[in-house]
Amino acid sequence: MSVELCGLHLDHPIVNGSGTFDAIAARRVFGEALDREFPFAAFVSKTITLTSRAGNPPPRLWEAQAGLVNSIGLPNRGLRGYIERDLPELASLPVPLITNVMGSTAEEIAELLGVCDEHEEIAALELNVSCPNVHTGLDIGTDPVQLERVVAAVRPATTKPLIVKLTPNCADVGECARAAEAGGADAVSLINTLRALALDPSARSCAVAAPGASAARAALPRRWLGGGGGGLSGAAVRAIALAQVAAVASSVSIPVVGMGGVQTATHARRLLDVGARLVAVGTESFRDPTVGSQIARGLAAASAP
Amino acid sequence: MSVELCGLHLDHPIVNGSGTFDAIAARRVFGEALDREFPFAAFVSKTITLTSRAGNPPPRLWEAQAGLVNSIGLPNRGLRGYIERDLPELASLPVPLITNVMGSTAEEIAELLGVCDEHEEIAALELNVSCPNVHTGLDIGTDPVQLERVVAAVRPATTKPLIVKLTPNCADVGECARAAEAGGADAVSLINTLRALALDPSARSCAVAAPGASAARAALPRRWLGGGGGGLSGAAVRAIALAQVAAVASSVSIPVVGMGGVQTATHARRLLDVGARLVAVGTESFRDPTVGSQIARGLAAASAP
Amino acid sequence: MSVGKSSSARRAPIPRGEYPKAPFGRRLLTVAGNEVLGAYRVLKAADPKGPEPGAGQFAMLAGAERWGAGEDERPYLPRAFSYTRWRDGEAHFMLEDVGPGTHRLCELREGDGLWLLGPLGQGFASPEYGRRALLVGGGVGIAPLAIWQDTLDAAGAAGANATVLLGFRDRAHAEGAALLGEARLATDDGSVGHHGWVTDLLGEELDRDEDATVYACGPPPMLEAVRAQCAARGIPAQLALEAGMACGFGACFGCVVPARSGYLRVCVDGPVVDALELERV
Amino acid sequence: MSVGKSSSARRAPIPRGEYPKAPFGRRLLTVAGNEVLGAYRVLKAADPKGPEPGAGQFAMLAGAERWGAGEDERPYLPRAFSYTRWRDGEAHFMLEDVGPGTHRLCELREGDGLWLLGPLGQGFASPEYGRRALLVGGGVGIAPLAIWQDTLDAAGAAGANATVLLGFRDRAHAEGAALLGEARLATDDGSVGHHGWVTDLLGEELDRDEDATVYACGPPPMLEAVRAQCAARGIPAQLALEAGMACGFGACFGCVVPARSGYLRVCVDGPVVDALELERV
Ligand SMILES: Cc1cc2nc3c(=O)[nH]c(=O)nc-3n(C[C@H](O)[C@H](O)[C@H](O)COP(=O)(O)OP(=O)(O)OC[C@H]3O[C@@H](n4cnc5c(N)ncnc54)[C@H](O)[C@@H]3O)c2cc1C
Ligand SMILES: Cc1cc2nc3c(=O)[nH]c(=O)nc-3n(C[C@H](O)[C@H](O)[C@H](O)COP(=O)(O)OP(=O)(O)OC[C@H]3O[C@@H](n4cnc5c(N)ncnc54)[C@H](O)[C@@H]3O)c2cc1C
Ligand SMILES: Cc1cc2nc3c(=O)[nH]c(=O)nc-3n(C[C@H](O)[C@H](O)[C@H](O)COP(=O)(O)O)c2cc1C
Ligand SMILES: Cc1cc2nc3c(=O)[nH]c(=O)nc-3n(C[C@H](O)[C@H](O)[C@H](O)COP(=O)(O)O)c2cc1C
Ligand code: FES
Ligand code: FES
Repeated sequence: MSVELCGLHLDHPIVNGSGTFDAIAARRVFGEALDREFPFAAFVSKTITLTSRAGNPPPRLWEAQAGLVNSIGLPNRGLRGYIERDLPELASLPVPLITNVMGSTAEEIAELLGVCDEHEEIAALELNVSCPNVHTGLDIGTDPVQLERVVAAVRPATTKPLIVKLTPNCADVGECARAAEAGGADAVSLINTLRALALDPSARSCAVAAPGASAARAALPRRWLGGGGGGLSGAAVRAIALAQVAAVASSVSIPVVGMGGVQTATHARRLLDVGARLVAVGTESFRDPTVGSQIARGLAAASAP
Repeated sequence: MSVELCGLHLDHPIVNGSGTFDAIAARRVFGEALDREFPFAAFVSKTITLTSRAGNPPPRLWEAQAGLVNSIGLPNRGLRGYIERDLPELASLPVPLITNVMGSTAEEIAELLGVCDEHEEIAALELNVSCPNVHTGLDIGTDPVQLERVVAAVRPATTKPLIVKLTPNCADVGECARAAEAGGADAVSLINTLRALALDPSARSCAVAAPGASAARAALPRRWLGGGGGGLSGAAVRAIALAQVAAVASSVSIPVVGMGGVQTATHARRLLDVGARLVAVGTESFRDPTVGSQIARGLAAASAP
Repeated sequence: MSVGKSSSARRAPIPRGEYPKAPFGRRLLTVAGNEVLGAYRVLKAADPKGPEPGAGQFAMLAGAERWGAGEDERPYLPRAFSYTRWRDGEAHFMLEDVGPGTHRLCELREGDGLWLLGPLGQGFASPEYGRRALLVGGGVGIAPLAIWQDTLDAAGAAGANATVLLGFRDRAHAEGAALLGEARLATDDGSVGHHGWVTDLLGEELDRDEDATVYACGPPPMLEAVRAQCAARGIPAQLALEAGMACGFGACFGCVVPARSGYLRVCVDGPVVDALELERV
Repeated sequence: MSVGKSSSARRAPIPRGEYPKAPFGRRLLTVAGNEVLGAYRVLKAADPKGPEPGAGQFAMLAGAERWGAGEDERPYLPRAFSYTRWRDGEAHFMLEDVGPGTHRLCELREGDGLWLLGPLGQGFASPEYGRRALLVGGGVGIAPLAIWQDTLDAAGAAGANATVLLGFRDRAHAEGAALLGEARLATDDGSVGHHGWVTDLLGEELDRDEDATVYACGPPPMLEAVRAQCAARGIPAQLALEAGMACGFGACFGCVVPARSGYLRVCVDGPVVDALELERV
């Protein structure tokens, strides 16, 4: 089941979703077994930004129907901290490293890509475009025109394979994928989490079923997540992810990394069937950190002659 | 718990989602009890188009994770059949009738609204804008500019309250709601189903995990639904619906009809809490046709002094 | 032409289109038993408030617990099952474990809760005047034939003591035949009865006596063979169809099958339809 | 200042940061028992392959069946529980039924399957030289104190025969105290022991003898009171924190609490933290 992505040769098609596996923490928790039985064919870092971020205040998690709403807020040490402190540890993983970055302007992104480009420990780059544009406020990834422009502007900053991680919160994800391809992306990945919301279950309801609209709006109920809104992942999004991955795979000729709600080899197989080259596992790793290997083995067993 | 929507006085805030309850069929099945214990405070018809539609070939249903993917394809008798055959029956329901219509051009929509406008049995109109524009192919509802233009163009065709049913498959549903409001909508409703996909579980996988991309794309796997893609509804979409309804309620000053994954009074309450005036129940009625009344009673009990 | 059955005067014929209405809303029943029957199970639930169903009608069932569970968080929606028997306020269903929903129902134990909405749909109607009833079932499709046989026998109509032809995969499945009275059997593997299809038996039976109304339920290829044979001979047939369902009461438009007049909703226009309505199954 | 406990030579002190590593991957255990303990339950599972946990460590648990079920399709993710005891390859957990996940675990019966990932996190560390151990627990937060008491007693360290102060809502909850040895109790309703807070008892105890290291676990307001009292007196305290968790092994960054140094992940930087790390709980 070995597979190739933009020149990277991988043992199998299963990687982790960015931000859903911390290999450094996992080494502390599981020891050498982590490296010996590393569950992914490549390791995708969490999203790195230029300057460090603390992330959102807690609570950061809400358990939804067969899914998880998170509002983590991309905590990270910032580019420099990542390069100096995380990279040496990640470089010793038994698999290639894909570094995920995010910036709110083309300049920021170019700097992130440019610095990473100098480090041969990094095999490929993933660009998270679910980031509000500082000028428009809209996520860069939602508008195909803007997306193509940004990708084209930052593309020269690295010669490493560049994967653009699309946002699913858009009108036509196939068009966004085409924009990324036109801008020079070597691959696209999807889906990121879907915008979702949770209210504090303990807060008393404050809307009044009154004829006037204003009353209800005056007193907005307490949001559960410290960050306000959140993003939905896990089993609940699987059918949506399959549709988006299929739409993208039939829209572009660059490879596609598909993800969203994958729990079993069957789910991974379906994403491959609609045209994904690799499959990423996110939330399901929370339920079992070795599920990546189990899925990879399941795929191999099913495709054995 | 009585509530007012654009001049309609309703006994409680629970209505049905368009296309998820056929009052005429239900009368045949349940007899007089249906009218006696009608579960909704208003009845929303399924989507009516200018000419009749047979709907999509079966299978039309796929059970997803805590959700349902449907590809019904809007079967209906067409405007004339609706007016002549359904309207007399629907007019005798014990609650006001909201007729849901869809067209792929402003002219078509204006005709639908105009004809309905002549029938006083119809209390209000709901315009489903999850319909591909015949020229662009994109759903009318996904592009705020186009949406405002269409709503403004059709608005004069009726003096009845006009509810625009937004599509959730867009980049910024708040902006779409503002567009509908600017175009002259009296209210907006959401969410409609989220684009999703299901593959035939019995079909053997045909993608080859080969380095070449073209192989995988050559042989697309068999899609389960006769209509190809489908739309996800039910519990799985609840957290997404809550986010979209909250975003819309804080974007417009016209009333909002919220729906998506509502199964209990608590779920309905959350939508009211983020600013919905009414709540619609769709998929959950399939599990129990009287759930609408149960939710209405639950809301009333919780808000009783 | 020999008429093996006594065609006594018809009492209480069951016309089309007059079936009991379902109480509005699903109701919570208590499981009274769940018995193994070869490869199948017979689930019995006390339904004191339920109207007696018409033969061929069905119900939407869901376990009161663990419906929404399992590897894929399925089953989520209720599932459709033909009534296979009605005994003094007790509804019986014949189950084949083919997926998460039937699996869960097969696990129910006495005392467990069961949600039921029903009786639903259009059932079987009495044979046309002068015709005998000929029941043809395949696999778990024999379920509605049992209650139909009960009805015909009780009504003492032309259909009483109807000839019954049943087809199964193998011996374990053929044990399901015990639900009906005397029957001619066919099995795919020849382990019981005729080695081959139940529609072979139907052909013989019709060769012997064409004056019959055929009542059939089973997998689509079997139903199509029945339809084609009956059409070729001009024999009336009532077919009990299946389709994936979400609601069972006409709300979702999900359960359609193509018919001459367009798509039919199996749950409200069927499940029993006149074979003439279909171009093919 | 009277030292009530014999402070014999310390054997096998348990330093910070050296806790058993978890086997990689969750493992399927068999439930060995599930016993009522007043308002709580003690769930016992055979864990023959599991390493002996350090006191204060926890595990992520999920039922092998019906996890993904229930009214809201919850529980979906595993839940965190402190080891409350370890007996010859059997892990014990003390449960309070507060929601769908704990409810499901409370329902498990002997022989049922239980998924476990663990032991996880940083546990308790031996008292500083010359200090006695003072255990303070509130509600189900007493769970990790029991295994810590076992450890201290077995090590015969300064902490052996530690003073134990436990607070509960009422009599039914106070029955949980049976998990630990002799203890002073407080209840909110005064039905057992001191009528008031366990932190009142802590104040008395520290007035009597300040030479202690405090080990505390319980609801946030209790922990904050413990932190504040200890900080005011300059007494070392180790607090076992809680937070909503998705993974338990540092993957999701969901379980953070604010600390002086920024956010800590309770699952990998805790659950036991030095009170000095926190500005407030
Ligand atoms: C009117 C009527 C009467 C019936 N009477 C009986 C009866 O008496 N006894 C009996 O045993 N059965 C009966 N059935 C069939 C029964 O309803 C189905 O076997 C049952 O719904 C299967 O559910 P499941 O969860 O066990 O299996 P499913 O997993 O739902 O599988 C059943 C079939 O559905 C398809 N499928 C697979 N996955 C999905 C999915 N995710 N979403 C949608 N479809 C999928 C496949 O084709 C599969 O073979 C009847 C059906 C109808 C319509
Ligand atoms: C390190 C550690 C050790 C622990 N040790 C023990 C122990 O020994 N014994 C014990 O009984 N408990 C222990 N707990 C607490 C235990 O993990 C929780 O009680 C459990 O996770 C609750 O799950 P639930 O499904 O029963 O309840 P939930 O419904 O998850 O409710 C628990 C709390 O979560 C919040 N909540 C409600 N709904 C949601 C939602 N949809 N998504 C997210 N949050 C929600 C509310 O604040 C609620 O009060 C420990 C926790 C940690 C972190
Ligand atoms: C807790 C959590 C944190 C995440 N953090 C990131 C992140 O830092 N960068 C990113 O691009 N995606 C992030 N994601 C999105 C995942 O990589 C993945 O796209 C999404 O969860 C869908 O896959 P899943 O359903 O398998 O989890 C995160 C998801 C979760 C649940
Ligand atoms: C089977 C089915 C048919 C539907 N048909 C229509 C329709 O005709 N017109 C429409 O505007 N929405 C239609 N919808 C969308 C629902 O009205 C509703 O917006 C959506 O299902 C979300 O609510 P729910 O999660 O409560 O089902 C349909 C939904 C389902 C499940
Ligand atoms: S099952 Fe819903 S219409 Fe037939
Ligand atoms: S629970 Fe996931 S990081 Fe702590």
